[in-house]
Amino acid sequence: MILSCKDIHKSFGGIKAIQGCSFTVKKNKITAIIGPNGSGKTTMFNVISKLIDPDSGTIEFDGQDVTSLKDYELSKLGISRTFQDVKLFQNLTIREHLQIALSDSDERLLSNLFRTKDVESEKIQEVMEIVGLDKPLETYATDLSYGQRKLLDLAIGIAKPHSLLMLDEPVAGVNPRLRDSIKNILRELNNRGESILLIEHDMNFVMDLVDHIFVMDAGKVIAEGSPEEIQNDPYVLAAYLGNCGDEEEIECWT
Amino acid sequence: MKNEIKTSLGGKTIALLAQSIINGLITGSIYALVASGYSLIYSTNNFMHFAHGISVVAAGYMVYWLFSLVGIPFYVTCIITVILSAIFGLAMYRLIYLPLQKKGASNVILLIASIGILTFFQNVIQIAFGSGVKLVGYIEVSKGITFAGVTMTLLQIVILIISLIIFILLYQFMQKTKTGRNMRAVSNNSELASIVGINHIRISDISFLIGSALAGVAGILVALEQNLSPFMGTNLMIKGFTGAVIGGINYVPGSIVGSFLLGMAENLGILVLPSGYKDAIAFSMLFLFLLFKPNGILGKKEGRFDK
Amino acid sequence: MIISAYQTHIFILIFIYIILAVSLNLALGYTGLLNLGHVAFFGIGAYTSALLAIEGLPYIAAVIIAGLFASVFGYLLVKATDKLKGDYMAMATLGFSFVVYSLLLNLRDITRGAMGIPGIPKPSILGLTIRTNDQYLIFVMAVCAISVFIMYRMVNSPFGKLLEANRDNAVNLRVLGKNTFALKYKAMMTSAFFAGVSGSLYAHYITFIDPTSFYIAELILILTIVIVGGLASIKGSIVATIVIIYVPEMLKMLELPASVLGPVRQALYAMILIAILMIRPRGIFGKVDLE
Amino acid sequence: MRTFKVVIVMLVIMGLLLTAGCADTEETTEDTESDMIVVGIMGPYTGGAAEYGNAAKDGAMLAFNEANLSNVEVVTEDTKSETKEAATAMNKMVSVDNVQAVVGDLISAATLAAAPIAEQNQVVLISPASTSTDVSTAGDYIFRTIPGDDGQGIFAAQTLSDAGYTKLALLYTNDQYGNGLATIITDEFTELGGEIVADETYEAGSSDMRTQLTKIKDAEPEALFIVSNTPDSSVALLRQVTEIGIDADVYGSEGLKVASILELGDSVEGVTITSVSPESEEFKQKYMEEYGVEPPAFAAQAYDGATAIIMAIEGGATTGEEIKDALYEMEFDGASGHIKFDENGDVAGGYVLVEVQDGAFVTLEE
Repeated sequence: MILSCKDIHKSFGGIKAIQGCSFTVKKNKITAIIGPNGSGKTTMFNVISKLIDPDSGTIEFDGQDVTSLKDYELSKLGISRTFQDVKLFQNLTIREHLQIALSDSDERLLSNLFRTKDVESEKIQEVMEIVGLDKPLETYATDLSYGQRKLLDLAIGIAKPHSLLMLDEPVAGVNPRLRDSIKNILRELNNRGESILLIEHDMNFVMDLVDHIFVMDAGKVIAEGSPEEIQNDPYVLAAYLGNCGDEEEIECWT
Repeated sequence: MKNEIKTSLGGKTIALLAQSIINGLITGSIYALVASGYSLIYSTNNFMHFAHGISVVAAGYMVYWLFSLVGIPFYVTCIITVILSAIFGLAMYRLIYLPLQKKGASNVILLIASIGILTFFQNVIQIAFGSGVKLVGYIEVSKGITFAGVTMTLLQIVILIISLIIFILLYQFMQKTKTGRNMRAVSNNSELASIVGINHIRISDISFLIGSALAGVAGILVALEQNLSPFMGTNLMIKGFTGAVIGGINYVPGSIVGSFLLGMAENLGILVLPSGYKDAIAFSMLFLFLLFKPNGILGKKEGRFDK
Repeated sequence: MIISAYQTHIFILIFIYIILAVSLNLALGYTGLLNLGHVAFFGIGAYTSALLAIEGLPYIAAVIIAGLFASVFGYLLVKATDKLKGDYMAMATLGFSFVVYSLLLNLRDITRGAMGIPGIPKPSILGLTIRTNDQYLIFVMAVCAISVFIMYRMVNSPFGKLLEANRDNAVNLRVLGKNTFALKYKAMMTSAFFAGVSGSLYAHYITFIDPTSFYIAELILILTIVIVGGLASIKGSIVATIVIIYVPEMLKMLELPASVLGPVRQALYAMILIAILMIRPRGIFGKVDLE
Repeated sequence: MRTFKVVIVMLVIMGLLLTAGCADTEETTEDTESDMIVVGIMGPYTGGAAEYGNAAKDGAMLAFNEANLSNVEVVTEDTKSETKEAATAMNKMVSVDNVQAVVGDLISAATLAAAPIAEQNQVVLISPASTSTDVSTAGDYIFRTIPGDDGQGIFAAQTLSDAGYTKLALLYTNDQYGNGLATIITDEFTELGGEIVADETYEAGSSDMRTQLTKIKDAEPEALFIVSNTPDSSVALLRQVTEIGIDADVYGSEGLKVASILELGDSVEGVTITSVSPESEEFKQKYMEEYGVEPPAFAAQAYDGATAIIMAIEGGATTGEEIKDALYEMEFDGASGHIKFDENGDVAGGYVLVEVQDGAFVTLEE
């Protein structure tokens, strides 16, 4: 067990975004949260990474209660995450992005004044190879295509020291070829022993990739289980898939 | 006899307090006239149009020129001034701000450009009219009307009434007309507004037209109530801006309320503090409001990062 | 000396303003803090240093305390405005400038209020007293070189890249485990420190200061320098300082009728400023945009 | 590497500017070879105090045009009432134009900022308007043709006390001039047995003093003394004195003596100004002939400052040092009164009361 959330509540003004959400993520497994838009998946992600403070509930990471930590403190403990809408640092190069992700000493002002910056090049090469981003390291983030930015974001997530990798819709808006290669990257990472938690609303993408699925709707977990169990869960089907007519059941979530 | 009327109130008399409240209202109405146009422009364009101050001054000088020098009847002068002010504001937008925006200039650049415009016209006015103080002289200076221990001139009463009428009209316009609703839509969420097909440039045009016309009205009243000097724009702008922020810079009725509050706070504040602190009171309010209530009293919630 | 006293004077001002502009660019351009309170740091530095030196403190101590005192205010300002979005941060820091100005004006027991502080002693370093302007020029040049070098190293170090990352996307940086608040206050404190130092250089050069020297006109000047030079460009700030300080001086060489000389020059200056912005809306060397 | 390039770029630009600057100085050295003596005039020609600045400039120009010396050239510089601009203008005139003497600045702060430069370069600086007591001790080369704050303050307090007032209200601009003068009046007036019942300030250039005036009205003073040095504030506050309905007699300092206030008509009738001794009739005539208006404040003082320099030059002085020495020796009846500089470069000056009567400034006979 690497992460467990218990009874998380969060509302914005009058809108209850999360209403008593609990789930756990196991070590060395790929876990997915699925659910329709507006079901609170991304909010839940933001709560876990502490960008948003929950109104109530507890979050445990690696056996430690992290509910009251700040976002960057939690991140330092070993959570790495990406965003659905990739927002990189527009005016930095690929190399600088990865250096920021890898470095743990760059926050010191004085000791950095006279340091040369090229120290992490081996690790940078390694990550670039994992994600297969074939671009010169001096390329600015603004000069990358959408797909390349998705890859760079993934590379940053991998490069950052972590024990849990959280991916918010890693294949949203990318072409099928890139989608497959991202799927392979995730498999490869999992084989190396990574624990991954991802959000996805495309069921097809997760079915043959993940070990465990949580289904969210209206701020609650309504079902969980292996991909097969979820696919055959009559409750999920009846309550959600059923509403969309017979064909294109899954697509209607997008 | 005089001593009988006075009732002690913490060392101050009620008459003093009442007069200060009235003073605050008069000051506030001038601030509000500047602030309303300013915040109208800010709410739809999201940059600080400091040259708004020069619109007010230019309008004042226009009155001086047309009425006092050329001799055009006063009411005709007023109408011409308001129209020319509106065109002046539109010209600033079309000739300076819009081309800059099209070239991708950020809001800070626009702020600097607006200061450039302010400086330029201040000096043009000085070249044209000289550095001396000008008086329009439409109304003879005389002792105000005293009522229940409070003194006010007729002009000040007129100014208060005119500001009220304008604010009501402005509010009606923003709430009831299609253009007004579109303007509010842009100020709420300009991206969404452009998705639903609201032409942002047209809205900006209109906000500059109306905002600057308001500046024109402010200029006329300032010219009558105070006097004109080429460099008064900066001061007016700072106070108008402060009032707008206090009330909610993004919301016109808010900025009007804020301006009155500022006028009151300044004038009541120096009853207690030495009068040298008048500006300090205004600026401290500006600072504290931004720290603790950045959206002002009535403004929409957007000043802080959501957490 | 090979250059005239006037040139010396202009160069001294240029070097002082280079420190001021580059330090503002550190906060505004590199870190993305829309700080319009920089002129307040400048004033705090000038007053602190002047008052301490008049009290008899050695110059070196006075200038360092001036810088540190300004940076304490830098910390407080970041702390206070941390939660504010761009435009609102700009307005709040502008308010801070105004408040500091009002305080300089009204705390008469300390600052002599509007009377200003005349007769600020010229600096004396390790027994060497700077008497002439030529000596002062060498002194400010050295201080300027050291200050700009430190800030240049800073923005090009890994720490500097974090500042730029913070400007571009603070949320992303936090989930990468970086304490963005700490970054911001470190940047602001450094920025304020150098602003304080340049304030001290200014006070001991002109030898007379009063609150009006640290008000809107000055704020507009340094903001203009940074914007015209380009955000996040030290080179830009340096070049723009030279341009912006020199243009009005060049205009003094124009033969104008005495009656309109002041306003015509200023109007021309404003036109040149707008023209530069029209031609290069991101400043001379700017690549970066703020939201 | 990039720092290096930046420094190179910087040095190249500076080098270019430097040559331009040197070229300028060479030209002026040629001028001096042909025995031209350059005299400067500086003051605020833009900004809130511009009206006074222009008046002083006109006054000084009048003197130079009259004297029409073939070996004197006049340059003017705008200082915008800013200390840095004053220092810059002074430096520019000293080294580019090679001036030997300067008439200026008006605002004390600006004069104090320019003074060290004048002193160091041995250039005479004569201010027609800076009344701060700090100016007395600013240096040997620093003169003024207007008496300091203490003189006017003592005179004002004396006048008010002699007129039988015991309750005085003060309203003054929150700057060097206002604070300086108000302090002296307060000290002196209380010493003479009077009482300051209200002590109010306003920001220079602001135009809303109603609450200050309301407080004053409430304090029920017998007389109100106003210290103002920006015309827009002067006009605004005199107007508001009437509107608020203050019964006290209104007095004011030098700065109120500006043409703009006369436009207020009846409401300024009877306002009494403690003015440095009036400009001579002769000067008044000349000024009106030339500029079509009555000489505003500081015009006569600037005229006298210029005259003193002209007299020194006519007496054979060519350098700043010689002019300075000549100034300490000279004594003459100028447009603003008897001019004799004491060891601080100050003039004793006489004061008179000027009252607004029938829309004009009328000097009251002692």
